[in-house]
Amino acid sequence: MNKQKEITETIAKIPSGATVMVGGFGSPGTPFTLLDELLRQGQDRLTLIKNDANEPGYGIAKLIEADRVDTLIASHIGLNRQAVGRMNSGQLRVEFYPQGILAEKIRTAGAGLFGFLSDIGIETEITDPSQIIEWQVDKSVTKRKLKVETALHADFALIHAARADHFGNLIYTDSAINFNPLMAMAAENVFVETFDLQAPGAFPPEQIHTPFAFVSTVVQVDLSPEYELMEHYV
Amino acid sequence: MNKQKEITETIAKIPSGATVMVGGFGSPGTPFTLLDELLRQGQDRLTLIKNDANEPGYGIAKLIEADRVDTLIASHIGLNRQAVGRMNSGQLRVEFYPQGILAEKIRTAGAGLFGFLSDIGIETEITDPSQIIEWQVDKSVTKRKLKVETALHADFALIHAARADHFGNLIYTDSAINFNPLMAMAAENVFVETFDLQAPGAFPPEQIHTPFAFVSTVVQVDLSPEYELMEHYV
Amino acid sequence: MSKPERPVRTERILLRAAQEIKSGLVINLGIGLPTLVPDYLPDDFDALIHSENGILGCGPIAKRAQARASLIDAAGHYVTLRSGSSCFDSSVSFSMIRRGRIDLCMLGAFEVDQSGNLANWKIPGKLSPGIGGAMELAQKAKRLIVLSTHTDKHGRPKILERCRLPLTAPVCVNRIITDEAVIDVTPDGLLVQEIAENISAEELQNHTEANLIFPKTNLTGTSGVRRFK
Amino acid sequence: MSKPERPVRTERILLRAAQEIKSGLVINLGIGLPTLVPDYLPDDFDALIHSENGILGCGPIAKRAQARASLIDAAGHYVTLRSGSSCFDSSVSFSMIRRGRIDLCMLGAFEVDQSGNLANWKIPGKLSPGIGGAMELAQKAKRLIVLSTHTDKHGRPKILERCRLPLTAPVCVNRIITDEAVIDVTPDGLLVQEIAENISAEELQNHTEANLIFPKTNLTGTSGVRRFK
Repeated sequence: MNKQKEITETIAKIPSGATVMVGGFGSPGTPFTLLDELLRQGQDRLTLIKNDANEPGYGIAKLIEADRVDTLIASHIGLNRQAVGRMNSGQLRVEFYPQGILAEKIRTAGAGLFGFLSDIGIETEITDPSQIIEWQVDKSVTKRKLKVETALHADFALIHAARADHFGNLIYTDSAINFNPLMAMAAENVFVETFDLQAPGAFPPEQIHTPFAFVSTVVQVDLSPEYELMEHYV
Repeated sequence: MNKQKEITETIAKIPSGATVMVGGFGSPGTPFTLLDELLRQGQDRLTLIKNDANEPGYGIAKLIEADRVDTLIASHIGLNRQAVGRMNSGQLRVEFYPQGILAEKIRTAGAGLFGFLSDIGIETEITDPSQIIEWQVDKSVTKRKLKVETALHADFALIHAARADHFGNLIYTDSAINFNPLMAMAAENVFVETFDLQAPGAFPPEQIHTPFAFVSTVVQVDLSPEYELMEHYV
Repeated sequence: MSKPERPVRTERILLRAAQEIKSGLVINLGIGLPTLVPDYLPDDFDALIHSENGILGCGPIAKRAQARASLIDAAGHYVTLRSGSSCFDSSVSFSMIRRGRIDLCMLGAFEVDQSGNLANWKIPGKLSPGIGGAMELAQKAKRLIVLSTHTDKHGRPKILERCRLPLTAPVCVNRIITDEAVIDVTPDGLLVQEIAENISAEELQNHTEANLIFPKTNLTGTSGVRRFK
Repeated sequence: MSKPERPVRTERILLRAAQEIKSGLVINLGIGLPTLVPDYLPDDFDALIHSENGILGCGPIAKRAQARASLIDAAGHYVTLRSGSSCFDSSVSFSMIRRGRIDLCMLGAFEVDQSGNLANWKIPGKLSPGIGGAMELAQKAKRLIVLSTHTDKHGRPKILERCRLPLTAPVCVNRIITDEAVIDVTPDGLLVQEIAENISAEELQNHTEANLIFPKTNLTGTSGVRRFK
């Protein structure tokens, strides 16, 4: 039941061509060390699912810049001009979803469900008529036009947790929670990095954000400069 | 921003005929004091949404026994023979859902969505062909048969929290979490009882289960025998 | 672990069921016989028990002095929490189930049949207290074992050719453990893996509506079939 | 609150926008002008700011010594947390939005039109960095106020008869605050509520593609319209 492993063998399980969910909204919650190891090992043709593209030189931006990413599924990549440039030049395929819809599509996979019905963006260019159903959602006589959003699955999730135990129970903090608990539920194999790895029993049961049943592997990592304040924002 | 109110005026906002979500799985998480005040005030023709019917003489069982409940939407009422008897004799209308589907229908309302696609119970008697759609949920060529489950809404939710602050931030504990955070998101008006009411700032931000934006009113209640061990189970 | 006196048929099922629980598996134990299985595990056993009302890591049933009013399992027992446990809401609990994170689930049965169909939630006109977590557990656990007496209290078979009661889930059962046998549901039918030591293969078939397959032997022989107490 | 020097047009919008923020409202402030509004609130103001990356109760932008690397708002600023704040995952954050728990949202605009349509996420062929939280905020906030300069940097109107860019959401804007006017979207069209003191009604209409309605008066008069600095 001890899920702690070395980073090299953990990341080596990810093959080229894999679909990988990556936690984080901007820097907070981004698993920088796991991503650096993925960069080092050389897997390519990746499909990444992350809210954003990080900022140039950080996190998944490094993988994009090294031509290792075919497709990025995201909500907004405005803080990464290089990724926008690659998208515009056709080097990087990007699929955008509204941020909460992206979150919910991931959660839907994590909940073992197949899709959900939403009215977000239904009258905008992001919706195709083929995605619409008419359904009676309440006791009113008329049916309502709704968009079917399907679950978003992944082979792997790379997660940054503030604290973890050896069973794989996870606690996040601050705005570094974001997509991490959702992706930890959704992906088939869930690899977690943390600075703070403890013995089971260290956390009060109702404060655990991700229960261990969802987690495959926990890697202990060191605090490196990427996790510290980004000087250009201070 | 202080949402603390007296119990009488709080429960008085619930009219007869209202749809009321009630937290709790069995006793833990059941808002016994709010329910007793609802019993005292006399509202009737209620539709209650709770996982179960509590046990005879406890919680919503008292409302059922006092003929104040028209419809109960639940998952399992096996621990309450009187409620089963009333259901069988036609005095009480009961709608059953699989437990996790009930939870998810409530969460769907809380997430501002309209429904979800599931395969649970799809080949059993709980599914009517009219609830089935065929949808292409992944990149396979064939569509998949799925059941559309619609969101479950309520005018009111009665919630038991282990701890709360005056803003309405809530923390639950043990197996008393259950449906409470989901119902707190879903209902239009959310009334919370707690033994332990604190000033804002008392709780670490990432340990709050229900952020205050979902909560209407917090009522401080006293520990009464219903919240203690049930002797017949010890 | 100390446990109350139980009927021999019950004891036999529980003893055999306990052998299915391997270290590291996430397990859900349904109401009835399954919740009693932990009594037959070694005291130091590393069981990871999920309770669908929102617990991962249930410990043994609580003694009075340990019991907390806010902490019950899905069967309504006051329980303890083991080290590394967590508590969460019902949507997370059933996400865990539907997402396939329950490695092993044990459920009781009214009826089970040769296709692995299970009926355990409703007897029309007699018993219909609701669905509870049974449908999601039956449909989504990675491995589902039914624990049941081989025949009902009137001596009638519970293992049928085809369930007659409303199904909990179709084609979901992997193994059936009774007081008379351990039977696997296979694409070819019901394969007897073990027979209780006090019973013959013929008796077993007589107590079973569905046809049983006995490995490497015929109906009256028992070679290749392990005996259990 | 101390704040950096800003252009007069910007200051005027922000000062007026700050007046919209009432105590007790849950507020979301979009990237651009809206995130600057708190600089124009009294220091002791009881604002309840939601940031869609998962914070309810953002405090002021963090000074260097206070900043935590794990704590940014949706605009990417290091922020502080006020007393009673909470942090949560993205699904809870957008549940709050879609469930209608954001009382007031302020967003920037490329274009806004007389029906209350908003375009602020994409300029085809020029700018399409993604959707972010804008669609859900625009569609679901209880009250949506657009903050924008009245004309773009080339002096062209941004308040149009009909948006030409891809919409963020249709019929979602309640009020438009610019450096020249405060305008409400009503069933009858765009109703001017306030005009900046340095501008005439005629000038305002000339800077606006859509027809403006001036209360109790005609296009050249301004009685019934409050003046603001």
